[in-house]
Amino acid sequence: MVHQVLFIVFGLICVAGAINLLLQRHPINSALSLVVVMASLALIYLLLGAEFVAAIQVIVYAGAIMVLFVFVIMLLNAGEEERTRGSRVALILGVPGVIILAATVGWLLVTGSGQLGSVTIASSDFGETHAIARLLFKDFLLPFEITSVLILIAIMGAVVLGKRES
Amino acid sequence: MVPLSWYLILSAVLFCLGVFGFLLKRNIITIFMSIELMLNAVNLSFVAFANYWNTHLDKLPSGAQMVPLSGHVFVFFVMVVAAAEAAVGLAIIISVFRTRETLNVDRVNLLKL
Amino acid sequence: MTKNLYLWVIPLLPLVGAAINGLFGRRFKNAMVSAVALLFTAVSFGWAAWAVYSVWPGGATAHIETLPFPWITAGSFSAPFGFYLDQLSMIMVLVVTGVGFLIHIYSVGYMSHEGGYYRFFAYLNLFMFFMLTLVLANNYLLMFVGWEGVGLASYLLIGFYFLKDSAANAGKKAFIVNRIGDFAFLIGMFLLIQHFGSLNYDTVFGKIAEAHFSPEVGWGFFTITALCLMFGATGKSAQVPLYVWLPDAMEGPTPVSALIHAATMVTAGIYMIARSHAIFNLAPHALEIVAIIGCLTAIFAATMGLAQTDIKRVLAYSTVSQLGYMFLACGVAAYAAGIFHLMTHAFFKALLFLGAGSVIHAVGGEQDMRRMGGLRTKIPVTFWVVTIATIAIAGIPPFAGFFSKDQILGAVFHSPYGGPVIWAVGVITAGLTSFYMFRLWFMTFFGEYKPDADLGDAHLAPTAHAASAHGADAHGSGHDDGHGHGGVHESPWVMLAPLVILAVLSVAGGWVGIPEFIGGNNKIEHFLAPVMESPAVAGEQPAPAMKVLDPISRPEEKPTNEELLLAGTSVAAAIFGFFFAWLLYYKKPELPDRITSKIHGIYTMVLHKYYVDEGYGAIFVKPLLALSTVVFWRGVDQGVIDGLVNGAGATSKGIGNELRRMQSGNIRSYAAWVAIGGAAVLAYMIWLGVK
Amino acid sequence: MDITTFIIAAVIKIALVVFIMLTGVAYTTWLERKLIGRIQNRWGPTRVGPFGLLQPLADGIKFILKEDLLPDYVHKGLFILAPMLALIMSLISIAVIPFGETITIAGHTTALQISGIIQAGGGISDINIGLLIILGVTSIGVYGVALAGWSSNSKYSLLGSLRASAQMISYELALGLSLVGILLLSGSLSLREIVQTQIQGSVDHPWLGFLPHWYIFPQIIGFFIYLLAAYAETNRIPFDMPEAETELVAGYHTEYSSMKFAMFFMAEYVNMFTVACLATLLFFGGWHGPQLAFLPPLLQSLLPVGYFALKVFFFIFLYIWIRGTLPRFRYDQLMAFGWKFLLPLAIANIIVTSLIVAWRA
Repeated sequence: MVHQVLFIVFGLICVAGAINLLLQRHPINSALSLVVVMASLALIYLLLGAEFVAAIQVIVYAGAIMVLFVFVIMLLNAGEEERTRGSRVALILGVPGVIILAATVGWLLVTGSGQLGSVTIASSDFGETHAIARLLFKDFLLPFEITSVLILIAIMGAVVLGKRES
Repeated sequence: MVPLSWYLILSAVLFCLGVFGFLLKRNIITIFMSIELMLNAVNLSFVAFANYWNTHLDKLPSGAQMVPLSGHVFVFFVMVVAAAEAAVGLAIIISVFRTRETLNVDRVNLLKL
Repeated sequence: MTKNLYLWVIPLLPLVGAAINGLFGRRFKNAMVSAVALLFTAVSFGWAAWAVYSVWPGGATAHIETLPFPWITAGSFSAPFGFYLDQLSMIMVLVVTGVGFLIHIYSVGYMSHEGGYYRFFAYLNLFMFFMLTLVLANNYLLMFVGWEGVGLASYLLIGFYFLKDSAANAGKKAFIVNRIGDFAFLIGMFLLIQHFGSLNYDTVFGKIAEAHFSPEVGWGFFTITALCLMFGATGKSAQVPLYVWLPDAMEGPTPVSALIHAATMVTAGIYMIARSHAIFNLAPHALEIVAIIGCLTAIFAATMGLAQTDIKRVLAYSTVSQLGYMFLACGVAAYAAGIFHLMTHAFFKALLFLGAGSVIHAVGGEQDMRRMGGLRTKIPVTFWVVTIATIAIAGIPPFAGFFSKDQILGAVFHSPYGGPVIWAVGVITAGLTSFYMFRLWFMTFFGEYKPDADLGDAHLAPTAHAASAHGADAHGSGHDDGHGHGGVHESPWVMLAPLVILAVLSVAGGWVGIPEFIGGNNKIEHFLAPVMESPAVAGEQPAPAMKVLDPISRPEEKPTNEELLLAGTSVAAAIFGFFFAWLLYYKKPELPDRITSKIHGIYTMVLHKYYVDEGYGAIFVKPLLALSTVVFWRGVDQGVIDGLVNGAGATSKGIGNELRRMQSGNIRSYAAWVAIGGAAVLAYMIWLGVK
Repeated sequence: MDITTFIIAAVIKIALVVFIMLTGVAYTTWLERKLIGRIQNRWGPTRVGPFGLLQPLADGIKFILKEDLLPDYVHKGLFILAPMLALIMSLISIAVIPFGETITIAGHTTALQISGIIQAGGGISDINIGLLIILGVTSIGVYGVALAGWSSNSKYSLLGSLRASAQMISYELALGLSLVGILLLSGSLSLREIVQTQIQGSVDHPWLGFLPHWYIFPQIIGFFIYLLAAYAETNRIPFDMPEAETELVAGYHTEYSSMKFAMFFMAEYVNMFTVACLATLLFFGGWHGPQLAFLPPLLQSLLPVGYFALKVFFFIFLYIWIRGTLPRFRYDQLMAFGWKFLLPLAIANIIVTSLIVAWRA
C-alpha cells in the first residue's frame, strides 16, 4: 500500500516533470524539470530496491550530466526558444506515429498486466553494492573496461571539439 | 506490491514524452535533454525487470538464462554511455553555436542534397 | 611402405629454390642465383636417386606416401597430397631431375648475358617442382596440378622474352592449345570420379582389377574415358591435332626448349597414358586411335621437318615426330617400349637442343641453317656431341635411339592394333628422320661458313623468316653485348660439360634395353613389367578378350630372324636417309633447289606445314572470335549483363532521386522517420505475437 | 517498531538535530570572528552579551528584519529557489550522519542518527549507501550556486557561479576518489559500519600495538586530499574564488540580501559541519574514544557523542585557523592543482591501497 502510494506520487512527479520539459520555452527550465524527473526516478529506483543505482542516478545524472547541461546553457546564454516553421514531417507523421505507438504499448501493458504479476523488494540485500560490484568486476569485467576506454575517448573528443581553433 | 505493468507504463510514457520532445522542440539542447529522458525511461524498465526476474524466475521461458541484477549493470552501462554522449554532444553543440550562432535545429539544416 | 622416404621433399626443393629466386633474386648477383637454383635442383636429384636406390628394384606394388593432412575432401571424394613411387615414376623422376640438373648447369653458361637471369632460374625451378609433382602424384588430381603447373611454367618460359610479340603470342598459343587438351583430361577425370568415386591410382586400378570388366560391359565408359585422357595427352605431348603449339614454342630460350619441349614436359602425355594403361587396355578402340594418331603425327611432323631451315624448328618437328613414336608405342600397348623411347629421347633430344644452342651461341644468335656451315672445325666439341646425338636419333646401332625405336617398331608389327601398314609408315618415318637430321648435320657443320648468305627464298618461308629475323636472335641480341662480333667461338665448359654427359648417355642409354634377339635381355621391359602387368592378368580369371590386349602375352616364341629382319629394315631406312642427305647437302648442294623447283607445289605446302595453322585459324579461331564478338560480347555481355547492371543502376538512381527529398537536413524530420520506423517494427512484432 | 513510532521518533530527531546544527552554525560564526580577531590581534565581537556571546542572535534578528530586496530583471522563480536549494541540500546530508551508537530515553532505544533504525533484534540498520548519498546530495547542491548566479542576471554573479560550479565539479572527483581508499579498507559504504570497523579494529589489532585503528594512519595521503578537496567544495579560504570579494564583489550571492543571503551563509557553514563530520567518521574513528567506566550510565552513553563533537570541533577550528593564515589561490592555479595534482595523487593512492589490500588478502 505504502509502496503503491509512493510510486504514484513519484511517478506523477516524473510525468509532470517530463511534460514541463516539453512545455517550457526556456532551456534552463527544461533542464531543471529534467533534474526533477531524474531525482524522482532515483526515488522510484529505491522503491525497487535498487539503492546503488539510485545513488549513481543522482550522482551521475543529476549531479554531473545535468550540471553539464546547465553549464552549457549558462555558457551559451541560451535564450527562449524561437518559433520557426520547422519540420512538417515531424508534425504530420511523427507525432501521430508516436501516439499510435504509445497507445498500442499502453493497451498491451494494461491488458497484459494480470499475467505479468507485481514487483516487490524481495530481500534487504537485493541490489546491494557488493552484489553489483561482483557482477561488474567479474562477469562484466570486459564490458566495464571497454566502457572506461569509451569514456576516456569521449573526454578526449570533447576536449578536441571544445577547443577554440587558433 | 506494485504491478510491474505500472512501471512499464511509466517507462513508456516517459519514453514517448522524450520522443515528443525530440520531434517538437527547436532548441538543440532541449532536444538533447529529450534523448536523456528516453534513456532514463529505458533505465526504469531495466531496473523494474531486474527486480521482477529476481522474484519471478519461474516465469522465465525454459532454457533461458538469467543473471540476477544484470539489469542494474545495464543501467550502469547506459549511464556511462550517456555521460560520454553528453560530453561529446555538448562539445558539438558548443562548436555548432560558435560557427552558426544559433541553437535552433531548424536553422542548422545544411546536411542535405 | 616400410620406410619413410620423405618423397614430398623432392618436388618441394625446387619450389623453395623458385621462391627464393623469384622473391629475392632481383637483389642477388648472378652467381648467387645460379648457386641457389643448382643447389636445390642437385639436392632434389640426389634425394630422388636415394629414394630410388632405397626401393630398388621395387615389387609389384608401389611405394606410396601420403602427407598426414588432407588436401581436398568433398563428401565421399577425397584427394590427398600423396606420392607414388613405382618403377615408372622412378624412371621419370630420375630423367626429370637428372636431365633437368644438367640443363640447369648448361643454362648458367647460356643465359649468363641475358636480362632476367633470376627470373629464368625461378621459372625453371618452378617447372621442376610442377613436373616432379606430376610424375610423383598418387592421384589424377594432384597429377593434374602438376600438369597445369608445367603448362604455366612452359607459358612463362616460352614468353620469357615477353617484350617480343612473337614470343608472347607463342606463349599464349601454347597455353590455349594445351587448355583444349586439359579440358578433355578434366572430363576424363570427372568420368573416373563418377564411376570409381576416387582418383587415387590405387583405388581406380584396384577396382578395375577386382571388377573384371569385360570389354562388352565397360566398353562405352572405358573408351570414352580413355579417349578423353588421350585427347588431354595430345595437347600436352603435341600430337595431331594439337601439335601446333610446339614449333612456335621455340621462341623460348634454347635450354627451355631442351628441358620442357623435348625432354620432359611434352612426355607428360606419354607418361599419363602409360600410367593409365589399365584403362586403355580395356578400351581397344581407344588404343587403336592412339596408335593411328601417333603414326600420323610421326610421319606428318617428319615431312614438315624436311623443309625447315631454322635449326630449332627442325628439332621441334623432330620432337613432335618422336613423340608420335611414343604415342604409337602406347597405342599398341607397348608401354614399356614407349617409356624406353621416352628416356632415350630425353637424352639425345636434350643433347641435340643443347648442341643447337651451343651452335647458335657460337654463331652469335643466328638460327637459320643456311647461314651456317663448316662449323665442324670451329666448334669441334659441339660437332662431336651433335654427331653422336644425330646418329642416336637416326636409329643406327649401337646408339640409344636404335634400341628404343626398334622395340617400338617391333611391337607395332606384331600388335593387333598396328600391323605391317603402320609399321611401314614407322619405318618411312625413321628414314625421313635420318634424312632431315643428317641434313641438319651437313648444313651446319660441313661446307662453307656463310654468315651473310642471301636467303633468296625468304618470301617462301614467312614463318621461318620471321623466326630468324625477329624471334630467334633474341638470344644473340643479348649475347652480342658480351662478345661483340668476335667470330665463331666454342662455348664455355659449363655448357659443354652437360653436353658430354648427355652424349655418353645417348650412346649408352639404350643398352638397358638390348632386345633378346641380339643377345641382350631387355632389362628395362622386365624392370617395368610389374607396373605394366595388366591388373586383369593378376586376377584369377582373365577374360579371353583380355589376353589379346595384354602386352606381356605377346608370343615369345617368334623366330628371332624375323626380328632381325625388322631391325635391319629400319637400320637400312636410316642409312638411306643418311645417304640422301649426304647426296643432297654435301655432295651436290645445288640439287635441292632444283628438286624444290620441280615439285614446287608440294614443297611450298610442306614448307608451310600443310597450312595447318592457317586452317585452324580459318576453321576455329576466326569463327570463334566472330562468335565471341557478336554474340557473347555485344549480345550477351553488353546487351544482357551490362544492360541488367546499368538498368539496376539507373533504377536505383531514379528511386534515390525521389527519395532524396526525405533528406531535408532537418534533424526533427529524421527523428520522425526513425520514430515511424520504430513504430512499424514494434507493430510488426506485436502482430507476430498476436498471431 | 511500527511506522507511527518511527515517524514520531524521526521527527523528534530531525527537529533536535536541525536545532543543534543551526545553533552550532550560529556559534561557529561567533567563534570564527573571535578567533580571527585573535589571530589578527583584535578582540572580535565583545559588545553583545558576555564575550559577545549574543552576537549570533543579534545577527539573526538583523537578517530577518532587513528588507528582502528582489532586483529587477532577475529570473524570479529561480532567484528564490536557489538559496533554498542550497540550504536544503546541505541539511539533507546530516540525515545519514551517525553521531554515536544508541541512546535509551524513557525505555525507548533509538539510534543516534536520523536515518538509523533499531531493528527488532536490537541491531542498528543504517542506509547501506550513506556515503554515496552524501556525495549525491553535495553534487545536487551545486545547482543552488549555479542557479543563484545565473538567475541574478548580473555579471559578477554569473562569473562567480560559473567558477563555483566548475570548482565544485572538479574537486568532487578528487574528494570522491580520496574516499575509495577507506572503502577498500572497510569494505562498506555505510558510515556506521565504517566506524564500527575502526572501533573493532582498535580492539583487535591496533596499529603498531598502541595506536587506535583509525584510518587516518594508513590513509594519511587520502586524508590530506580529502581535506584540501573539502575546503574547495565548501568554498572556504584558500579556495574561496567563487565569492572572492576583491574580484567579484561577492560572487554568486552579490544580489542577495536579508534571509536569502542568510540561507547561503548557513548552507556554507552546514556544509563545513558535514565535511568535518565526514572526516571524523571516516578518518578519526567517529565516536571512538577511551571508555570512562566511573561515569553514570547516562553520561557514559553520551560520552561517544562528546568524543564525536570534540573531533568535529577540531576540524571546525582548523577551518578557521587556515582562513586566518592562508591567502587565496589564483583561479587557474586552483584548477591546475585539482586536476593535475590532487586527482593523480588520489588515483595513485587508490592503486597503492588496493595493491596492499589484495596482497594482504
